[in-house]
Amino acid sequence: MIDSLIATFSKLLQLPVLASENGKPVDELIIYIHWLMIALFAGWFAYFCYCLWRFNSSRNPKADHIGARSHASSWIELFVAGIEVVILVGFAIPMWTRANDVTRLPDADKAVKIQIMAQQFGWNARYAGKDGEFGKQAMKLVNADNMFGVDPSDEKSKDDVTVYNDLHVPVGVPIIAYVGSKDVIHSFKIIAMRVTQDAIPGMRIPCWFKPTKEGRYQINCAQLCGNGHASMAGGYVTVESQADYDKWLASKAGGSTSFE
Amino acid sequence: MEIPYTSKPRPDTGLYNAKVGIWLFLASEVMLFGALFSAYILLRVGAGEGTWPHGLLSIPIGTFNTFVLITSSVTVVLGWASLQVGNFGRYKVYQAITILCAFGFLGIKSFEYRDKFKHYEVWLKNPITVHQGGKEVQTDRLLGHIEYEGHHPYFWNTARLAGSPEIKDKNGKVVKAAVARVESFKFQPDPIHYTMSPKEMAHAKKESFGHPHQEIEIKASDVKRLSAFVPSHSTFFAIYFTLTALHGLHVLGGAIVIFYIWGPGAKMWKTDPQRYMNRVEVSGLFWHFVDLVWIFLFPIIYLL
Amino acid sequence: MQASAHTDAHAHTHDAHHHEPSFLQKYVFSTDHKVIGIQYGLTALSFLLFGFFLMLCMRWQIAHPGQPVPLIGSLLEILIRNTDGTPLLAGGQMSPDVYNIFGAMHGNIMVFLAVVPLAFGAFGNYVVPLQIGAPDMAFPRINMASYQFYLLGGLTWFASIFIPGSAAQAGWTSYSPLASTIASYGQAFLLVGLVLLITSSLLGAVNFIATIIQLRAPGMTWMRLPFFVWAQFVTGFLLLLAFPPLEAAGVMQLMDNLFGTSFFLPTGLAVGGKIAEISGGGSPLLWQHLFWFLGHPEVYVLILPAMGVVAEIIACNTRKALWGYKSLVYSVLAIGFISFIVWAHHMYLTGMGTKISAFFQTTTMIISIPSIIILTCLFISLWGGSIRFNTPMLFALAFLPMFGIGGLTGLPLGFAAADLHLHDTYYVIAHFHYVVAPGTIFALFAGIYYWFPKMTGRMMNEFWGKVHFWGSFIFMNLIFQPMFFQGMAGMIRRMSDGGIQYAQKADAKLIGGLDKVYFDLHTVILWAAVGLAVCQIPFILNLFMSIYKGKKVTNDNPWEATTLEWQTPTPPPHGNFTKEPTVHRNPYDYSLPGAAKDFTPQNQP
Amino acid sequence: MSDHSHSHGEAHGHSPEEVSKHKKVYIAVFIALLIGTVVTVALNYLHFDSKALTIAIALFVASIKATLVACYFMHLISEKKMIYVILGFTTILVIALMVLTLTSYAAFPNGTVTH
Ligand code: HEA
Ligand code: HEA
Ligand code: CUA
Ligand SMILES: [Cu+2]
Repeated sequence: MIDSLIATFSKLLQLPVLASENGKPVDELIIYIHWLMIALFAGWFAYFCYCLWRFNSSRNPKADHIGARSHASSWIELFVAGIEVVILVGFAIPMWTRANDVTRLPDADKAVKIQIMAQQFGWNARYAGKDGEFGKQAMKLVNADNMFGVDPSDEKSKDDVTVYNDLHVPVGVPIIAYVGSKDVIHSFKIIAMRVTQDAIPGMRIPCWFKPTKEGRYQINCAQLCGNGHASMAGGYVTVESQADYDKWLASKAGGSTSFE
Repeated sequence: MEIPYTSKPRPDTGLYNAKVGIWLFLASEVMLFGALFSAYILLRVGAGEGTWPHGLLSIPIGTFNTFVLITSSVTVVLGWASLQVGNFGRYKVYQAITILCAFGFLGIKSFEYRDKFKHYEVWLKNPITVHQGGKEVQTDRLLGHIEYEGHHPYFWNTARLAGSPEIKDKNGKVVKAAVARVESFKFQPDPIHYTMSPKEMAHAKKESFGHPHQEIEIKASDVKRLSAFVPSHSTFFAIYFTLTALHGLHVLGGAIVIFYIWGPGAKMWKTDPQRYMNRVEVSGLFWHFVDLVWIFLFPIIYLL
Repeated sequence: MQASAHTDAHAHTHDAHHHEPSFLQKYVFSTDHKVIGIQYGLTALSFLLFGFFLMLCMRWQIAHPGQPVPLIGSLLEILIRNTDGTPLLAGGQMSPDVYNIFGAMHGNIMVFLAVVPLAFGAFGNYVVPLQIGAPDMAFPRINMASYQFYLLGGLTWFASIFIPGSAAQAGWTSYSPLASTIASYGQAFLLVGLVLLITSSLLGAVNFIATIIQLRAPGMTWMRLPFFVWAQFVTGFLLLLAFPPLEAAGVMQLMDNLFGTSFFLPTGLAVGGKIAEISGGGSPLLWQHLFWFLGHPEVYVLILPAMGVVAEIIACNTRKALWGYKSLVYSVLAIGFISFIVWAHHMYLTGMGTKISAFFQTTTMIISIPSIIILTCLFISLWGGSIRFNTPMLFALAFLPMFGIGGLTGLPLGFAAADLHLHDTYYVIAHFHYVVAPGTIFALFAGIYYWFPKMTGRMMNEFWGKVHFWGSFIFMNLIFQPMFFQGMAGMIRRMSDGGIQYAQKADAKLIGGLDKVYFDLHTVILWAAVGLAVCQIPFILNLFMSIYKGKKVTNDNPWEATTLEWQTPTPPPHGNFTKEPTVHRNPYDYSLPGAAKDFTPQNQP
Repeated sequence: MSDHSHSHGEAHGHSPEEVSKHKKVYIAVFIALLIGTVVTVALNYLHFDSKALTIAIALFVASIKATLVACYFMHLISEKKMIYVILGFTTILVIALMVLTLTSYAAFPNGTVTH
């Protein structure tokens, strides 16, 4: 019952396709809040229209100095100050646990880790490769040929994989993306995955998602990043089976991307 | 109707208008400097190991300037107190000292600024060996002074070494003359570097005391980065210059107002003494605030 | 107090002591709060129109990507140039740069040059001293300087559009490093203008607060202040204390842009494939914190005066007291205070940790409670009234549900988890435009229709007023309602092509591309915006024609209101009141039982 | 808003004795400020091993000096209630600005890297 209500509402509100597990609480939260909003609005709006009709100066030529009074007023006051506060704050608290669900990182050992480095106007990504571990990185190694600042002498970096605008991830596995940028602020967003994380230069911030549907998705940039912001739409994520993913990863040679 | 309470206090608040005005203004100033101090803390806490310069400002000069500002602050209140008992002459003398102190402060500050503009840090591509604190040290970062064709140049940076071509406008008129390329320059390294701890720095200074500067020749092609102690040198100098310049502007503004009230505006003492006293008080409040900001500025940028 | 004839005579003898003021003294360099208020008003309205014009160009571009802007495209091509002198609108088409420039300027102009000066500078200046029974502002010359700084700042921004490389293009939020990486002095102009505007609003705020504290007429106790004055009082504090951090940030960004510092630029920045030649070590997030520390209180600067105007008009036109005056006052104070500690709800997606975002979610929810109380009080005020549906009242009434929609849609944004999906989409655009456009702008229209007779002695035309109202009401909703759906579907804001590249690239196998309907809505919005523009014509004509041709008011108090501004001669002379008024009663003593008329002015014993 | 004879507003409201008493206070504060400055600078030359201690001492002395200036030179010690209210709010807000900004940096999730 609730589920079908939610599904209907999701359509009504025009929520886009959902293809991740972490996105479910996000959508539910949006839907619950909109129920609340619509209920509040409908109630007040009905009252509002009634007032305009009932207390029109031709229908009610003599105003009452105080208006709503005695029982009615104290009731309304109680209703307002009480119920609305309770709904909002009472609503808010369970939501924070949800917010936690959405942003709390999954166990890094069981997840696929990707480093994202945004640039004007595309997405670089770096995978840890077969050994599952990234090679050492340092700011001072960053240069035009080595934008991730990878230490080439580190054994672990030998099998790391870097790609541009073409990401692959396995289905049903949590993905942790460490998002950074080399020039201006971008925002890493895959709408159907309900994942968004600002890419801030000088920082690398983790976010996560767990895809549930195989297919190809667009990566959008959700932060104004210059005149190519609208066309920064060339990045894709392919969600595929674990086997396909492993094959893809193996097919990629190691190394690191350069600037441009 | 005339505007009330310009000189007498309003009975229920106990305040005259300008007093309310100045305190509101100061409240906003608190937020302004508060934001800059927050920025200072953040940049400082976030600075990587060995990247935050310290010990490059002259503490004796800073201390002296602190005394100057404190003195000016006390003369302001003393001047105002003299007016309270109707002693206009005394007031004149005290405020004259205030104004002198203000300009003294600014003079000393500009002298300090000038000194910074021709003091350099150079980052080298490869480490070299220099005397530091009585011993030979290998380093790729040096502080010191440049000598080029007999001058100590101001404001040089990496780009300056490469020179720049002549720039002409559409009609072929030269708008900017060509600047010659620098092949190499003389450099007198300081015995210290801010990557040292305060103790090491003090030690190095002591050790090198009395020794003449050694002079080295640096090839422009060996320079990775060159910067005078200007705002773009580092976030330290950025916030140092921003904070002190903003503070300096406040000193200047305050001094001009106090001077106006002291000189051309003094006629009001005859016509409306109460209002005149209010003006002195209000300008004094501003002045103390400027002093108060310096009380925090001095330790955080000179000492820490 | 209603005898104008007597007052005129008095005003004349009073004036005779002084020289007859010259035109310049009277209208340009005036220190009279009423003249300054009108200066503010006309300048702000012009900027409002200009901001709207920029947006019309943008909406055209979104609905018709790649096509030249009709009518004025070639003019813009001449006026707006690149750093190298080539036109930025080749063939009259808006390039993405121009879209970003117009977007940034629309946001900045609307907020800082149109709505704040209109709501605070114009109405505040004109009405507040009158309502508290003061002869003028506490510091008239500072008041004049405040307007002049505003004008100068505004002109700086306006001029920046025509410099080589044109104006700022990093959004009204000017996020670093983007704002420091664009090769044009536009951003520097923006920042210099901003410092001038901050100076202006600082002077204004000091003046307003000091005036309200010091110059209240005898008997005008705090709890007898009209609600509008309270709203302006709190607004003054917001401006006074929230703006300086932005000023500090602006100065720092100016240093970054002009002197090569790295306040907001991190180490290792590499723009356009090259490692930037800077010291690094700064923090892009620092800019965001300082910006939003202003940014959030600023949005309440936009709404509180509007609520004040609406409250006045509702009390007058329901012919009854505002319900819950005290709750209104405490709520507005609470909003003022809490608005300083919610700012990071604009920054959830920067990835800050759960604890700190929980804090900001809590405060965000808490601050919506006083807003709800204010709205509820206004709603309940309708009960038992005798409602007159004149033009100001229509606009004031429309404000309520419009603000309701805008405010309610703020709630999902206030939760970090829901904001994850909605951040930086058209949902946010729709949210805040519902509050500022059909919200604040309607309230300001209401105020103009309401106080016009006081300023000029003539009424504005009711019929054209109603045409203006219904047209604006319908088209505003047609513009902003579809944006909720677009945003919910995932359409991202600040897209120079309206997001079309998402759809084009959507090959059959791609999941989650945007449906065509959402792009068709662009066309609906465009024509609704054109409709909105057309509906402003009757307003502009009405405004200017009524100054000369409007129906003359028959007395000083045409709306039969209780507050003090209506107890002065019309228009009020220099010095406002002929003799100092004494206040004896609450601000909204309408329909007092036993009173002779259905309104009892505050200065009536 | 109790109004004692102390108010600075009233015209020539101060008897000469009172004023000379005030002057003594000003001079005392002046000397205290000088001493405070000397102490901070001197301590700085001692080079404590703990950086935190150095910072704490310097800021502590600076706060005392600032308090003296605010209380006596700016007469905050005997100011009207309205001024206290304004400054009280300002203080809260400036602290909020600093504390919230700084803590939000500290609160990034595990795995965040800042250069
Ligand atoms: C005047 C302007 C204004 C106002 C008043 C508000 C009010 C609120 N805003 Fe809004 N906001 C903006 C202007 C404003 N906002 C702007 C300009 C932006 C975008 C900036 C940018 O990024 O460029 C923004 C963005 C913004 C965000 C960031 C979104 C994002 O970028 O991801 C958030 C998040 O929390 C938010 C929340 C809120 C909340 C909770 C309120 C609350 O205060 C609202 C409280 C009100 C209510 C809850 C309504 C109550 C009414 C009823 C109960 C009755 C209803 C019934 C009838 C009317 C019939 N706003
Ligand atoms: C107070 C603030 C304010 C106001 C009132 C408005 C009003 C409007 N805004 Fe704007 N808007 C912003 C603040 C505001 N906006 C901000 C901050 C942004 C974000 C910018 C960014 O991304 O950085 C934005 C962005 C924004 C966008 C998103 C662009 C994008 O992301 O790509 C859009 C899109 O449609 C839009 C549309 C409109 C429209 C149609 C109006 C209409 O409601 C306009 C209504 C105006 C009128 C009807 C004019 C009335 C004029 C008169 C009556 C003149 C009278 C004159 C005389 C008498 C001389 N705005
Ligand atoms: Cu990258 Cu927008
Ligand atoms: Cu906000």
